[in-house]
Amino acid sequence: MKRLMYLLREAMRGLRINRANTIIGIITTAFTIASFGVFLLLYHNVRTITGSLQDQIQVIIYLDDAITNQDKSALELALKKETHIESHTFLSKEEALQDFHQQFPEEAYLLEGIGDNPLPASFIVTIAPAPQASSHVSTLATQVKTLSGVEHVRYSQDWVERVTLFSSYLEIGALSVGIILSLASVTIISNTVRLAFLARREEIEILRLIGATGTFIAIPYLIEGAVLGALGGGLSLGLLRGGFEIVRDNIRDLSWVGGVQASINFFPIQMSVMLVMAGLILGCAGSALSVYGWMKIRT
Amino acid sequence: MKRLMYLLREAMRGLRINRANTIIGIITTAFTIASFGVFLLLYHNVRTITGSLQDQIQVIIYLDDAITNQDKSALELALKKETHIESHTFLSKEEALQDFHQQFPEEAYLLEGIGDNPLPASFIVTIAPAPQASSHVSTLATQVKTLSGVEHVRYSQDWVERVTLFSSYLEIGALSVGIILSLASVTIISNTVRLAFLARREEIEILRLIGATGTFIAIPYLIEGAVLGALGGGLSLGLLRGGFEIVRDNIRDLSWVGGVQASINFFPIQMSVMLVMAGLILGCAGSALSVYGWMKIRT
Amino acid sequence: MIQLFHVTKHYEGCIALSDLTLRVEKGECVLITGPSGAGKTTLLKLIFGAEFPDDGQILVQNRNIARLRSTDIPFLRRTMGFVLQDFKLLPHKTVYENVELPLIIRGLSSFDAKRKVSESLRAVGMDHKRATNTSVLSAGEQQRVCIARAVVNSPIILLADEPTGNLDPELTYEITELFKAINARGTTVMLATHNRQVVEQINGRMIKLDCGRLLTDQGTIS
Amino acid sequence: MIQLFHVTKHYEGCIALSDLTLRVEKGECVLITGPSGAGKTTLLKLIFGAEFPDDGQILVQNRNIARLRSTDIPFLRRTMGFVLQDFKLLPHKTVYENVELPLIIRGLSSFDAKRKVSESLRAVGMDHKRATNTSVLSAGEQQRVCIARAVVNSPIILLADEPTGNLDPELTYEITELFKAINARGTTVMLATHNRQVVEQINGRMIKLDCGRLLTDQGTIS
Ligand SMILES: Nc1ncnc2c1ncn2[C@@H]1O[C@H](COP(=O)(O)OP(=O)(O)OP(=O)(O)O)[C@@H](O)[C@H]1O
Ligand SMILES: Nc1ncnc2c1ncn2[C@@H]1O[C@H](COP(=O)(O)OP(=O)(O)OP(=O)(O)O)[C@@H](O)[C@H]1O
Ligand SMILES: [Mg+2]
Ligand SMILES: [Mg+2]
Repeated sequence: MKRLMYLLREAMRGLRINRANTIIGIITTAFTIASFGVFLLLYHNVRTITGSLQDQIQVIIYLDDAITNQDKSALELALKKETHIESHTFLSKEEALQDFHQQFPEEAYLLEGIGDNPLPASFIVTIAPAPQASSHVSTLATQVKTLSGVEHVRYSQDWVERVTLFSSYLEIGALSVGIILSLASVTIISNTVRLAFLARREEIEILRLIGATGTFIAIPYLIEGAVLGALGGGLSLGLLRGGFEIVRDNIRDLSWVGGVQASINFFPIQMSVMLVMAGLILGCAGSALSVYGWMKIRT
Repeated sequence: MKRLMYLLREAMRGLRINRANTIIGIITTAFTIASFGVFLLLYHNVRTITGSLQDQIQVIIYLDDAITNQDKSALELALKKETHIESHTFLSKEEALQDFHQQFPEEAYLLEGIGDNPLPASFIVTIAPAPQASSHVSTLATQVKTLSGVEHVRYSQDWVERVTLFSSYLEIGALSVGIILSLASVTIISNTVRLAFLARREEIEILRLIGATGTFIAIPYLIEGAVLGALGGGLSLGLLRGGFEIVRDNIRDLSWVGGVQASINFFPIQMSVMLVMAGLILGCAGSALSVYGWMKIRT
Repeated sequence: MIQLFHVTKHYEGCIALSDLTLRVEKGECVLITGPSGAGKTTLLKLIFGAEFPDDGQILVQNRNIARLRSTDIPFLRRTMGFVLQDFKLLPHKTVYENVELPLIIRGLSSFDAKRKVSESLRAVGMDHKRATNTSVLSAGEQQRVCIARAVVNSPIILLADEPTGNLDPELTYEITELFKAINARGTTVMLATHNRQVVEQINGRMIKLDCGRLLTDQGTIS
Repeated sequence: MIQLFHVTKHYEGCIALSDLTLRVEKGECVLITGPSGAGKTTLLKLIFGAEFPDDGQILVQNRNIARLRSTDIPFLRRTMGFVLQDFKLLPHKTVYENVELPLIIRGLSSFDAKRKVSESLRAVGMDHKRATNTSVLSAGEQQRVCIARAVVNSPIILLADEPTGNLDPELTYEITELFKAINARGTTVMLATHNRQVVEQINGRMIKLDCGRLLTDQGTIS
């Protein structure tokens, strides 16, 4: 009991006395975790965005104005049989014209002079999200093209590939940055604790002389490291949240990426907790590293 | 001479002995300056990009197909007289069709069925870049609309305002972030030096007892701070450069923002030097803060 | 109790102890004298496990210090008391907390601890300063707190390095009497000193070192 | 040379010096004795400007220490030598560098410095360890380096606090002779000590403190 009390009191005293050190530790930890967090946040959001984009891979099949009802049913049947297709909707010539007016009100004059509706009817086909989605798209396109009554098939091959590529780039990027920054965190915290250590080198020597075991000496430092790391993690969460809100507000104000804004989200609560836990564990690990490293040198 | 040598040797010894401290100091300084640098870099590039975008504010005046040559010359004369206009070019119906085919090859079928060329001839007017450019645009548009032979005037009012707004947002953002991070830099370096100080507290006390003046004691720490800050600044420059190259490569690979990539640039050399100098000065200031702050307390 | 066989300890460019053989029985009181830099502190540090010999064997309570695992050293130290020449008190703690620390490390109950700490502080005449920070004490006061800390847990072996260097003759007399009393209770005492008064007052076995060599070893248990 | 008028120094919960009036002439050698905690160190620290009195005036070389600007204190200190009870040597420097430091601070030329450092190291018998780091020295050796550092620049006033606490009788004799020689050259010496041998050997004016009060002040310049 008395021993436990002593160890806890020592840890708190350490944090209080080396206030400068403590603050530096927390700030550096926060900055490191935050830099990692920025990547995580970016990754998190790009994942959800590309996810929702991949949900929307579409193939548009424009129909000949002169298509027979029979050909149309045959085409619809073929689409229904295709397993990679999630859904398909029919867009008549009139609906297409309405759509055009809605989407491009400024360009509507283009079609004004022309008496006839020049827009074709179409099937809009949504591909089921899958790892190989882009290849399914291209095979489907070539198949459908040969059917009678189909005037034109449109899909954006590169765009699909680009999204997939970007997503995988980001995955690799986030992973490598994550590893590097974790190492940096451990190093920084370990250095911070080592400094606390150097400042109290004599104290430790004295404790050893009195007969304290390594564990007894180390525990306050481990607690210190954990508290430091956790506070750093918490602060980084605050920084990230603040930065995130600013970015989101700006994006909303400018409504540049109109379609995207709805899906920019902060971490879910579990991930936030994990970030703080990560700080705690990194802090503890950093402490352990320098405490035990240091004790090994000394008798 | 001997004194100078001593002071320099002491500064170097300080950096060497407190290696952990030194490294932390450099890293934290580097991170802080780099975070500021990211904003500066962003600001620098957005400035140049919005600058070049503002160069390209255009008003398109669509002409009636039945415009008389007289009306056309009158219009052209009016445009020539307008001072805010940088240049204007005439685009005939045929050229408009060619342009459309080139820019939207996929949508070209839209115009195929129609015998007549539905696209109007137009004047493309470039507005001179100016702070009030967007208001000039709207006044010009309303003026021109009333002229005979003009069918339609198109310009993107919001878009222009948006760019101006974003640019000013960024300016405020960069400034406030810059100030905050400069303070953070000074604090961190000052704390780092204070730690070096605490570790050598006894040495300083001894020097005072022997009769060393405050200046004599402070100089090695000031040199240390300056070296730390300069190295931190240099490292941050390296970090920024590395990060910048990665971002640029990715942007180029994905060619998402095709038009923009050419204008993304790193700092010019003078700005890089200034960044390192900023580190040096911040380091020195941080040192001075903690050295003199500490000496005031003690006799 | 304590046995050294042909112990040698070099430091960079100087020999602190050379080929020292020594045997101290349980309950003995041994004085170590010799000029400055003779190796007295080194000898005590070797017995305490704070330094390791380059050569030779050291047995303390039948355990070979040189072969002891580093995790066992703390437990050996808990049976010994040590008064260091440079005090080594924790500077941010009070007199009371410093003397209490060896007991906390041993996990003693709070009630027992209180009594023992007060007792040993009274024995060195520092009870009135129990709440003072050790860093502001005078040298003699620090030395006495050090002695209180060394004896608080009734150690089996008490090692004291120049324990009266900063004390006036009256206090030196009292402290020497304290050491004699502790020795009389069965504790093995080894005491390095320059002080003639202490030597005369204890009047027991005296070892004389010079330049790391055993010069003389006079007298046995009185 | 040194004058104290009704000087009082309190610390939290204890009076270190109370209403002390004292006058030391140029070239005098004054011994300060008294039990542990009497205020000897405090008295010397006040004269050195390392502490400030709560009350009263202190004149050193006709300057009022209590009123001195803090930027002037270093220059006053350069005329004094101080042997501290806890040594205060720079731990990461060699013996030679430590003794040289007061000369570097005064901006002495390298050639002069070398001669002076060697001289004073020889005087305390530490010339053979000039390249050793001070942190690994034995206590007596550290004390001697401290003395060498205090006398290296032929100070006008020499303050020594228990300078022989860790030295054997032979060295104590030699160091005491060194102090006497320095005093004979005109330096004012104030020496706090518990050591009877030193008191007898110097045989000069002796001030006795107890609990911060001046108890006796016997003898004048011999
Ligand atoms: N860590 C070390 N490195 C190098 N030399 C050392 C070290 N420790 C001690 N010495 C040297 O070993 C010799 C013996 O030192 P020791 O401390 O045992 O002397 P001592 O008898 O206690 O002297 P004193 O009476 O002055 O305390 C000294 O010359 C000292 O300089
Ligand atoms: N900074 C301080 N804060 C509080 N008390 C102090 C401080 N410095 C000294 N004292 C107290 O003042 C008293 C006188 O101390 P001083 O060091 O002058 O004694 P001394 O005569 O030198 O004793 P010794 O012979 O043990 O060295 C002591 O009781 C000491 O505890
Ligand atoms: Mg010794
Ligand atoms: Mg004293």
